[in-house]
Amino acid sequence: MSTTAEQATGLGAQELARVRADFPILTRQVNGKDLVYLDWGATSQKPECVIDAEQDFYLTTNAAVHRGAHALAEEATAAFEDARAVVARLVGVDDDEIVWTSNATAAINLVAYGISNATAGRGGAEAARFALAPGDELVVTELEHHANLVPWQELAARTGAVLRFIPATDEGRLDLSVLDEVVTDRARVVAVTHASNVTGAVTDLAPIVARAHAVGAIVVLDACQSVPNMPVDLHALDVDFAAFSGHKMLGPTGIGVLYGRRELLAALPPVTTGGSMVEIVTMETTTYAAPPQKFEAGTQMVAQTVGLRAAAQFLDDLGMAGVAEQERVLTQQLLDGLAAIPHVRVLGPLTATDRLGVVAFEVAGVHPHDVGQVLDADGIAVRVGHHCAQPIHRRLGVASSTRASVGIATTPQDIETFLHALAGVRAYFGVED
Amino acid sequence: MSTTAEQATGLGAQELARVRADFPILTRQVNGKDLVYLDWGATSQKPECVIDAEQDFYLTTNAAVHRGAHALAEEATAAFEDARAVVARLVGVDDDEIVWTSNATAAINLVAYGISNATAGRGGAEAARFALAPGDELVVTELEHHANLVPWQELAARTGAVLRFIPATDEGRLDLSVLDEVVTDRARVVAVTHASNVTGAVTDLAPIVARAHAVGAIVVLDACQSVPNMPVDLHALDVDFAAFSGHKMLGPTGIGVLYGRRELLAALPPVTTGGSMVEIVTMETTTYAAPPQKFEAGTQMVAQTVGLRAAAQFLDDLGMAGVAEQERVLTQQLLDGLAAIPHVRVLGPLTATDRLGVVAFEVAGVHPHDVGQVLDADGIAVRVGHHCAQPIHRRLGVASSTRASVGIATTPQDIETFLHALAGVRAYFGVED
Amino acid sequence: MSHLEQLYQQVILDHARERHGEGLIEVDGAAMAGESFQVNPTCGDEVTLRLRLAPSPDGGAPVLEDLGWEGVGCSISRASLSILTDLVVGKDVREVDGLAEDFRALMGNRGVSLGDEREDRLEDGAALVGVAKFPARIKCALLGWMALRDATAKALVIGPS
Amino acid sequence: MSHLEQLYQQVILDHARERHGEGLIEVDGAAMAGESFQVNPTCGDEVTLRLRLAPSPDGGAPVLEDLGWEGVGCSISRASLSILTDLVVGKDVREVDGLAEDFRALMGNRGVSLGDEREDRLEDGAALVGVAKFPARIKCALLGWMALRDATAKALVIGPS
Ligand SMILES: Cc1ncc(COP(=O)(O)O)c(C=O)c1O
Ligand SMILES: Cc1ncc(COP(=O)(O)O)c(C=O)c1O
Ligand code: FES
Ligand code: FES
Repeated sequence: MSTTAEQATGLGAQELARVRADFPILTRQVNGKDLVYLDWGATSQKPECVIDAEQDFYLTTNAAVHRGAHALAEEATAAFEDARAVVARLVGVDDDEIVWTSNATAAINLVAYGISNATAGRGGAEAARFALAPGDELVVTELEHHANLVPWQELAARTGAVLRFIPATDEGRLDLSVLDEVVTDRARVVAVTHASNVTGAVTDLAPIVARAHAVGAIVVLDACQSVPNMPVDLHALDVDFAAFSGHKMLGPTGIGVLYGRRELLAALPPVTTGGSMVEIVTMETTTYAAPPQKFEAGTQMVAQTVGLRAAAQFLDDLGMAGVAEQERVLTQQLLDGLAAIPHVRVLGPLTATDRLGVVAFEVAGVHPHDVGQVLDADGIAVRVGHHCAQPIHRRLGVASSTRASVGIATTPQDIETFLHALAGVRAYFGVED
Repeated sequence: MSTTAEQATGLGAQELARVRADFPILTRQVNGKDLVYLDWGATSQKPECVIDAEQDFYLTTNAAVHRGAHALAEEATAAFEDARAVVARLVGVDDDEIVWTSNATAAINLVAYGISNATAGRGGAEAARFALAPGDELVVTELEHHANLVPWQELAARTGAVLRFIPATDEGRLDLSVLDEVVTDRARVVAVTHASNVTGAVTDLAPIVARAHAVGAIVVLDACQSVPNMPVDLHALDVDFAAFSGHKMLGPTGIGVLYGRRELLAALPPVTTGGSMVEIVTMETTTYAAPPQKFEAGTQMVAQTVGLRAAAQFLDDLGMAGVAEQERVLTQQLLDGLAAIPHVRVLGPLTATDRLGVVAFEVAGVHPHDVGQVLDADGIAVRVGHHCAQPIHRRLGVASSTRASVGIATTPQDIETFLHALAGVRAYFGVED
Repeated sequence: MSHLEQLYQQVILDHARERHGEGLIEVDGAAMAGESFQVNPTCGDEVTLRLRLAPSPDGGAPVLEDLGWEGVGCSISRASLSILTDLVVGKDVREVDGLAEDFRALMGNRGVSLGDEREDRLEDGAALVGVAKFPARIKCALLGWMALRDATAKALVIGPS
Repeated sequence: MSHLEQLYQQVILDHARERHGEGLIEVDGAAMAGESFQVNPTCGDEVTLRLRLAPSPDGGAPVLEDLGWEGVGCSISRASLSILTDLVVGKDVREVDGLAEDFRALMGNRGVSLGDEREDRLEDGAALVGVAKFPARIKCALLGWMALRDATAKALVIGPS
């Protein structure tokens, strides 16, 4: 356990080597080269403790939760609820404010469909606060991942609400100069990312949350990129809902998290319905359990909650402040290195302040997929394409990009290897200097 | 690999012993006794090959699928799509008719919300075939699990459609004598279980499917209990949609399957929206990919698909006809044994013909949870409660029941141990004979 | 005591068989009466509890004059209701609140005693100490107490007529 | 040949740089013309392809008189479009169909040759054989061919005026 002072200096070479050794996949060879994994922003690799936790669950405890009279079922239920508590603690909220979902996308859709159902009159009187009237406004931003954009487009289309957006600057940050203009008193939802998965920009949330609440809108935070890479205290941020994914924070695939302020979860109508989220079911009608169960229909991803618990504990043990500082240094190294390669343009801020280590860039004259393919031949894994964020790409004048993203086990050497390989890409394709 | 002739006689003691040895958890002790797991109907235990497949994926291949230019991403994508093919083959359908979901409940909800969205005008002209008008009818049955009942209640409430149901008989089967009366030409959906998770009754689907199609309704099959326990050929059954869960068929938690007839999946509007299911996204509007991707928003449960692939392969290697025969013999043993214990009443058919080995029963004068608790003290895991099927319990005159359910690794000895312990339960609570 | 006997102590089995307070009481329109319907979502079991308060003779907190209940449930939930009936009838609502708090504490204590003084106050209720070792059963034991709290609150809102 | 060189053969890199057929052609209202817009959903890249058919002089299948395309895409998709342009212009639609089928077969063949005869017919297109070893790139190579099929179908529906 690091003290805060130690954390502020990152992990240190020795601790980093120890952390890296926890990730078995990083010893893999790809195309005859050592794997250099710089695609953490798409999905993280898993430390052994996470893989083991899930495996142990299947080997010793597996059972349906919240249902059985038998010992396995009780142990499984305890593990399931303990996971909720550990994840809640990592992001500064209460246990019963955490709803398990299959990924962050599902978490955001849950809120959008909950509002939809409230608009259709479901959920009784308490749910009326969510009901939309035609002309009500849903605000998103030009930086959003499709996961925090398309569900709101669809909600608007279903309800007659109007979609508005906060534009991005040339630097790939939100242009908050127009905040008050875009977030009017017709705004009911402000859906905003905590950090862009393209430009890495960390959002200055305080003014947005203040404005949203001043006009009576709820704030839905996309915390997919922030939770794995920096300290996040959702209560302190004062957002109303937040979504993040297990697989990006060292956890298993197949699990995501929705945070909801307690009274909002209580008032929001259920979305997915079925077993384990009801009280009384007749052929005609059904009454629902309290949150979080109300939103967790059917058999849950129990083994994955146990894996995610181990991941959250792993991060908490390292200390998120230390993780953030560690990655900040690597991000600066990456930005400096890219700045030194001719004909490479970074999409997003050029310094690592208020910026995460997801670094997308354009190589003049070479398509991102071709860039990625050449890097892959050297064992370097980066992401290519629009990263599920077409609007910000369009805004920055490109259709797609190559993206290198750092994670908890990234080393300075990884970045050197990447920069070296990248420097040769244009020559490979015979693009003139 | 058994031949068909061998399959028809079940697995045989030696093969059963070999199969059982594949399940590490079954060597566990509970309360000082050997675990007797008779809760397969709630969730199955996992053979080692399933646990290993998922673990190997994390150790060697983990990456985001359908996105990367890099080797891990390509390998992960291949594994992900190969899993789809293996699961499709197990249930007799084509790869692109299989949609991954988080569980069966989510799969059924996907269809209900797809219809809802079509009714709200989403999905363009092709989707109009799903749109409901007030007075249109949704037909369910009194045997349904809440997962195949509540979503249709909610769909009715959202759209003004009317819910009707096929009642159950005293024996716990569907009363098909009223089929034509209940399924009228206003019927748009007939949602029916392939096998009840309370009475074990296997549904005689042919007349239901014929009637539904004759009146222009689609059939949504709940195949949760059938797929793990008997041969299922969804094309031959001619149903339109079907749902089942990975965790009940030896696979991981956190994964379910929706089957949809190709042209219906093409016409149904998307439900969960976000990344990886789009074509072109602007700030204003979005076009969607073809199925199955259209329904798989965000990062999928990739490791779980790999685990489920191993499970489906395991079942296919054993041969589902042999599995069914194996379990039929055990079910008859169970039914005979229960019939011999005074004051025990089985809910459901009393012979193992057209009946699965989920056997719910009432012990006169002892609450199911107390029954289960006493069995647990002997290491015997059964399920107690309403098993997420309150209506059929109410129909059969009880609020809840105790349920023993057999699976692929259940032995005749397991059943003897259970019957012996059950015989002592009433005496434990001092209930007079 | 075996694991199982810690749950099913004899006094609990007795209460589950010979239940006190079963059957709803009549409340005339004039009384401070309250009724609560509670469901245990895990099992679907239900209880309806109806009670009548009376103004305190000495101007203090109202007194729980009578209660009755009916429902479906396991031996633990029924024994708990039976024991609760014995405990609270005739006490004033402040005392009842204290007992409820003690009982909730007992259920949260993982099977460890709360000490003689508090357990003595709970009378037969102390025998439910073992329930706290069976997390799935804690809701069973608390179901009646939840109904009691809710019904009391309702009776107090209506107030004396 | 290294793994990577199997994908990026020199003739492909050349076509990606010196692209044939880039730029949409003009089609006058009277012609059998067709246009198709295709997106590769994996990457978001797009192509628009426009073509003009002419009735066969000898009464056989119509002839693909001219085509042009524009779009954004990787070297593989652009090279494939350039090669396609060379291959199909001047052939009748039945021949074009055969070539498209050959090309699709090549992409499904995991990098194995289709044999000299079929590959000779594909001319420079045979150099794309290595693409089939890179599953993520197969769609890149096929994008133009999908647009070609779609545009041809549209032109045939309209028919000669
Ligand atoms: C018949 C039936 N339908 C639906 C379900 C729901 O499956 P899941 O909880 O995996 O979504 C179950 C199992 O709980 C079941 O037995
Ligand atoms: C910023 C952001 N939001 C949302 C998502 C969607 O997460 P998931 O695909 O796990 O649902 C991602 C990752 O893909 C992301 O980076
Ligand atoms: S099992 Fe339902 S109240 Fe105890
Ligand atoms: S990467 Fe988009 S077409 Fe090749």
